[in-house]
Amino acid sequence: MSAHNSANVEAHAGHPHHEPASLVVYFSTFSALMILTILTIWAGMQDFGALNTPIALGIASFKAVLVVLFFMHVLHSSTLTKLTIFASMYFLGILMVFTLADYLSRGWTGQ
Amino acid sequence: MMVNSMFAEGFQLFPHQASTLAPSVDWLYLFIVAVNVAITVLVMVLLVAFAIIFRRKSEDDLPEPMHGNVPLEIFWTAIPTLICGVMFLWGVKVWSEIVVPPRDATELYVVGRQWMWKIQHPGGQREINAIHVPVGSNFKLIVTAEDVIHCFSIPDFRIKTDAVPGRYNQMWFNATKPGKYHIYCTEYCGTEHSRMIGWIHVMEREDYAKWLNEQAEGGDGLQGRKLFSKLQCITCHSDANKAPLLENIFRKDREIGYMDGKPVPPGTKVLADEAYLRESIRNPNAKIHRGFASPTIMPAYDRDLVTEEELLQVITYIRSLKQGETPTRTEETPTPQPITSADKASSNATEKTSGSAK
Amino acid sequence: MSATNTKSDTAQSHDNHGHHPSLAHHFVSLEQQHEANILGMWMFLVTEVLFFGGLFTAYTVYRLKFNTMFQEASNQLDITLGCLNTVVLILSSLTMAMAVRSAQIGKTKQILNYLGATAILGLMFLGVKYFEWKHDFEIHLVPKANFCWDYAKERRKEADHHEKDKPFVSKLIGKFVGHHEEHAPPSAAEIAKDHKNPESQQARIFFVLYFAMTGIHALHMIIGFGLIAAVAYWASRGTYGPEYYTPVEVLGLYWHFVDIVWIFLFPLLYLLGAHLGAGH
Amino acid sequence: MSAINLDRRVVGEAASTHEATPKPATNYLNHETTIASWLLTLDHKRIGLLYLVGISLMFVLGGAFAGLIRLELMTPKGDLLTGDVYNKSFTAHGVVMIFLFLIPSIPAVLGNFLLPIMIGTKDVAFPRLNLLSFYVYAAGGVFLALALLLGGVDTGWTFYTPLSSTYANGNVMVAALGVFVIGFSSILTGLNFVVTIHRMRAPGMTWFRMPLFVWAMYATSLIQILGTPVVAITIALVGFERFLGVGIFDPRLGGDPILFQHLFWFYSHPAVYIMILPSLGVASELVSTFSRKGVFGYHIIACSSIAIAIFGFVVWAHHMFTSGLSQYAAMVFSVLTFSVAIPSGIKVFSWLATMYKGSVSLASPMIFFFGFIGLFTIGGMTGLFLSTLGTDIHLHDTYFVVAHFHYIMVGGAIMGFMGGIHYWWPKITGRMYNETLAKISAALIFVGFNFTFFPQFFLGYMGMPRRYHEYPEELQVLNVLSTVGASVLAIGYLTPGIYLPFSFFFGKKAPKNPWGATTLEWTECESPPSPHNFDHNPPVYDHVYDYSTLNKEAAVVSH
Repeated sequence: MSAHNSANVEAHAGHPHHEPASLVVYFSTFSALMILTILTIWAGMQDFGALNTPIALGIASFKAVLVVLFFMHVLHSSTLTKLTIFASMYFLGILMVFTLADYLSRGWTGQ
Repeated sequence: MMVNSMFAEGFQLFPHQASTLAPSVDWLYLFIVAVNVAITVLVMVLLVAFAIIFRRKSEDDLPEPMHGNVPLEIFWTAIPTLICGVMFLWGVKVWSEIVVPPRDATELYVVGRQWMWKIQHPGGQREINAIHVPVGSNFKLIVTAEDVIHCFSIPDFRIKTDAVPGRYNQMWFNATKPGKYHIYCTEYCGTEHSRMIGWIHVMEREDYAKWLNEQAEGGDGLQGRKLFSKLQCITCHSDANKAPLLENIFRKDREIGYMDGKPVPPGTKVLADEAYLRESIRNPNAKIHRGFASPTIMPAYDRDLVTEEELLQVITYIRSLKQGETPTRTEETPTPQPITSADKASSNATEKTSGSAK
Repeated sequence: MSATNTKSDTAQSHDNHGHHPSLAHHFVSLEQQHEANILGMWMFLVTEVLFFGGLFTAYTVYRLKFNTMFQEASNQLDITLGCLNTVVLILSSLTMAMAVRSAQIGKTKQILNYLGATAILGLMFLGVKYFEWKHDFEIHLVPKANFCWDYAKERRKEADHHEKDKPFVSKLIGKFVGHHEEHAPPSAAEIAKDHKNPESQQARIFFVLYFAMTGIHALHMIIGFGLIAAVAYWASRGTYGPEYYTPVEVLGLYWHFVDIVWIFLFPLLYLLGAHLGAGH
Repeated sequence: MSAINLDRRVVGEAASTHEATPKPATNYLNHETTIASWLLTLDHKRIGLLYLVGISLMFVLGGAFAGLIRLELMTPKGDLLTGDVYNKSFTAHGVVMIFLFLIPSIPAVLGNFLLPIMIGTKDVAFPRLNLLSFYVYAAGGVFLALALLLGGVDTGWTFYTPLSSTYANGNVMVAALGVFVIGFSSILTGLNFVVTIHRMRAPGMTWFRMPLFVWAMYATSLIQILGTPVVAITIALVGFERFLGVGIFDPRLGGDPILFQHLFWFYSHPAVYIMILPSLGVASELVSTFSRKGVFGYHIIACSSIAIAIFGFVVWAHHMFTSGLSQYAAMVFSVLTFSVAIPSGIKVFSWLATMYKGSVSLASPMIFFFGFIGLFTIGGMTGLFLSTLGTDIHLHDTYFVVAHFHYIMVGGAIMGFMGGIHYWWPKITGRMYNETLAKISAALIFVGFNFTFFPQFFLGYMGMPRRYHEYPEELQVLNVLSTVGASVLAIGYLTPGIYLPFSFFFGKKAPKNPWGATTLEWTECESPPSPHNFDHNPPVYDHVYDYSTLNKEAAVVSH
């Protein structure tokens, strides 16, 4: 750990970033992504009614998490990186949830 | 000339209180003013006092450091929170008076367009940039726009709502003082935004009755009835096997069979209000009454076929339709066809039916 | 309140990193430079999330309003090609991850190979996209230019009927090289009439969002090619090794992000109406 | 707790040597003098100055449009400008002032100059990006200038659809492109600052040892990163709709104009905090230095900046209370809007408590601080009328709103900016300016501002709508008062434009630490700083605002 950089202790947490991930990780991630792609297409062909979109988005999110954790090395990244990702999701959530809060409760007028 | 008009008779610092809502809003306003003045004065007095009392007396002054005082900080967090809470609750109370119209209110339609307000009374009287109402009656305004977003505002009544194209917003008032009051457009709407103004005339009841008599021509209901035939609504909506009858349906729950072309579970109901009727005319497939096929044979009546004003007239007519009042279909009315604007221009054209998909 | 001595934090002696040629003057160490660059990229990706987030919000709002038509409009898209592109892009993510790994373990030559593979896969993706868009244009699904919902639906039905019994491979090949039967394009009057149809309007909003989202996604890939070229140039000059490979990793983060966007676009745009079946 | 316990603990090897350091012969201003060395500089300090020139020009331009507007409103009839020219004027005023002046003002000028120094590093994390952000800003400015030269834009700075996408008759596309481009400049600045603060702090500079200005910049940068992309894509969609005629927001084509408002205000409400938060940070620095006392409740002030940034993202729909917003959503947004008031109030009270039993100097930056407190308090308090549902309906889109946000964004933000410029001017230029003129300027701004905008609260409650070119006669008295006030305000704003440049060439040489401040730019840097700020690791103390062992000889200007 670099001493003249001690303000950034939290970022390093003593973990060396030079360590490359093993090939097994990459290829199993890739395989999982392929399987999930097939799964999502199969699920898309079925009609689960109201669950169609949650299932599709659930699989997509899972795929995204795999890419983020393994291809983008976030599994071994600093807390700060994880926090950054969380913050982006959080504020995207605010944008969507609060906008929809208006649209979905439009009809409930008190008249 | 400028100096003359500067102190014109109209000079005032507070708007008229001309509706039943105005005092409620004003009391809330004065409460917030009082809180504002108290806190602002407190801050200013402390600022000036501290600047004088604790001014630097010598270059060597070194005040004792001070890093915080928990009780004090809790105090000045809690008190404003409390005050804000009171404002919020009081605000919601006043606001619910503003946004929920009484049930017995007479309904006026307001359509904004660049750059004028068009008003329709239930008796068919129409006005532009002016509204005549009697003192002491509840009026509900149903507000929409033809082109861009406008905002209908009567400051002396303390009410305001945006006129959004494609959507009906509403507001209400009960005028308390005879006189004339400003109508403004408060949402910027283009070049002549500041000329999109008018007057609301609050009249004594007998004056109003007189005015109504003078203005009555073809009422909206009558115009709507004419359109009902002209647009061929009558062809199907007079026969319960072809299409639902429209008698006594307004403000009633309607059971729906299809929504956007998809079947919905039995028992699904929607309220047949203005928005529903409007949607059913503009986009008939949006909601299909239970027992009828989807997609429907009814054509979509777009703006080129029915203007916003005509649409309101049709809706007024449908609202007024009572049991057994549907006119009978006349023999010469042709069978329904999707109408194009070209058809409309050359009235009774007989073109090929191209929209068989309907 | 915190009158603790701070010496323990800082009084250690300087690290003895030599001055690496890739170390900028204002950084103290390569480590600090690496961390700063990686964080910078992540911060940029945050802005990208919210940039696409605006589009996704618009999509969600209209999807809720026009659910049925969105499904039907989605059903006009070609799932086979969408799926092909998904596979291609995920594969390119794998090669990109391998490129970063090669840099980490100091195999310069492999970096170039993997970057090249990534670029080729990326080009394949855009090639497929090109054929899709071309087809959309031919069947009048491009908003403004020539949008005609009724016409597009008819063409789709015909095509499904026509290709029903063909084997998959010839279907697939047909998507790229297949000729289309000459069809009278819709007349101006037909298009004008179609545009007044609420169904057509709703479907068109789907296609506006489809072209906006896939278009901006494609733009990101094109920018990505530029970045790949730059990194490949430096890699060929032997700049990167286990000590210093920050730009490769930064590029990797960008490319994976573009991949993730597609992972969401695929089900939201292509699979939305898949359950309606072909020829619906 | 007493002062004795708080003696400075000096860390790092430089502690004992810094008073003996000879004044360096070169500084960042004179070590290179070619034009290219300025235009292509990677030095954060020089980039800050480039921005200072840019935003000053834009301020004059935006101010000229404000002058036109106020002149037109002297009389109820539209006798000076046509309706169209008037609309284009207030659009230009809004767009220039917000996107080209206020948003970059403190972050890009003072932030760029000071942030790296305050946390003890040589530069921002990405100097090239920093320069790029300036040129992106300039490019955006060129597009907006082009839009004006081609005949102007008449949508208002809010670009509401379907007016902007279908009906407006100006160069909406060019202006929208300008706003889109400037957005990226803002994003790049914010990104640079966040990374710099996270990764570049000097040894020992922990989060709670950073000056409050840095905290404010951090909060501001978060908003720039999180909000700006949303408005960028929204403006792009308006562009698609206008350029291609496809329906996204236009109800005639099946779209929803309210969706635009949601997306637009998701950024544009937090954008207000981009403008005011840096001023709050400057205010904390001023009150501490000129009371010679640590800021009362340092931790709470630091956290309240972050709180304002986060709460700022969940209040946007209070701009839409009359649009037909769902009634339940309206209540939620109303209560959340109040939540922003609390941290703002805490800041004001804490500043007052800092002055309490302090040693208050009445030097000119402090006079600006007093003005800032006055205007910010009035501006903040009048916000309560607009978060309260019952009164907002009546006040929405009237001059009350105009007055309220000018108190915050012009009164508060520019007073803070002026205070900051006067405070750091000796550091930036190495010269002292004329104190008396500075105080007169502060007084003129304060008085002129209140004369301009206070009458507008009355106009607003009377119902006078915003963006009106003509108005009823009974409203003339208040409008004339406002215009007269505006002329005083203009003189107040222009005075520093004379004596500050004058001092740059002819002013007295500034000492290293003329105000007796404790942050690194004063204690460890010469005036003006050397090209790389520090030639050693700067020492970091337990308490950033610790005046107990301050070198008293350095304090030559007191009041």
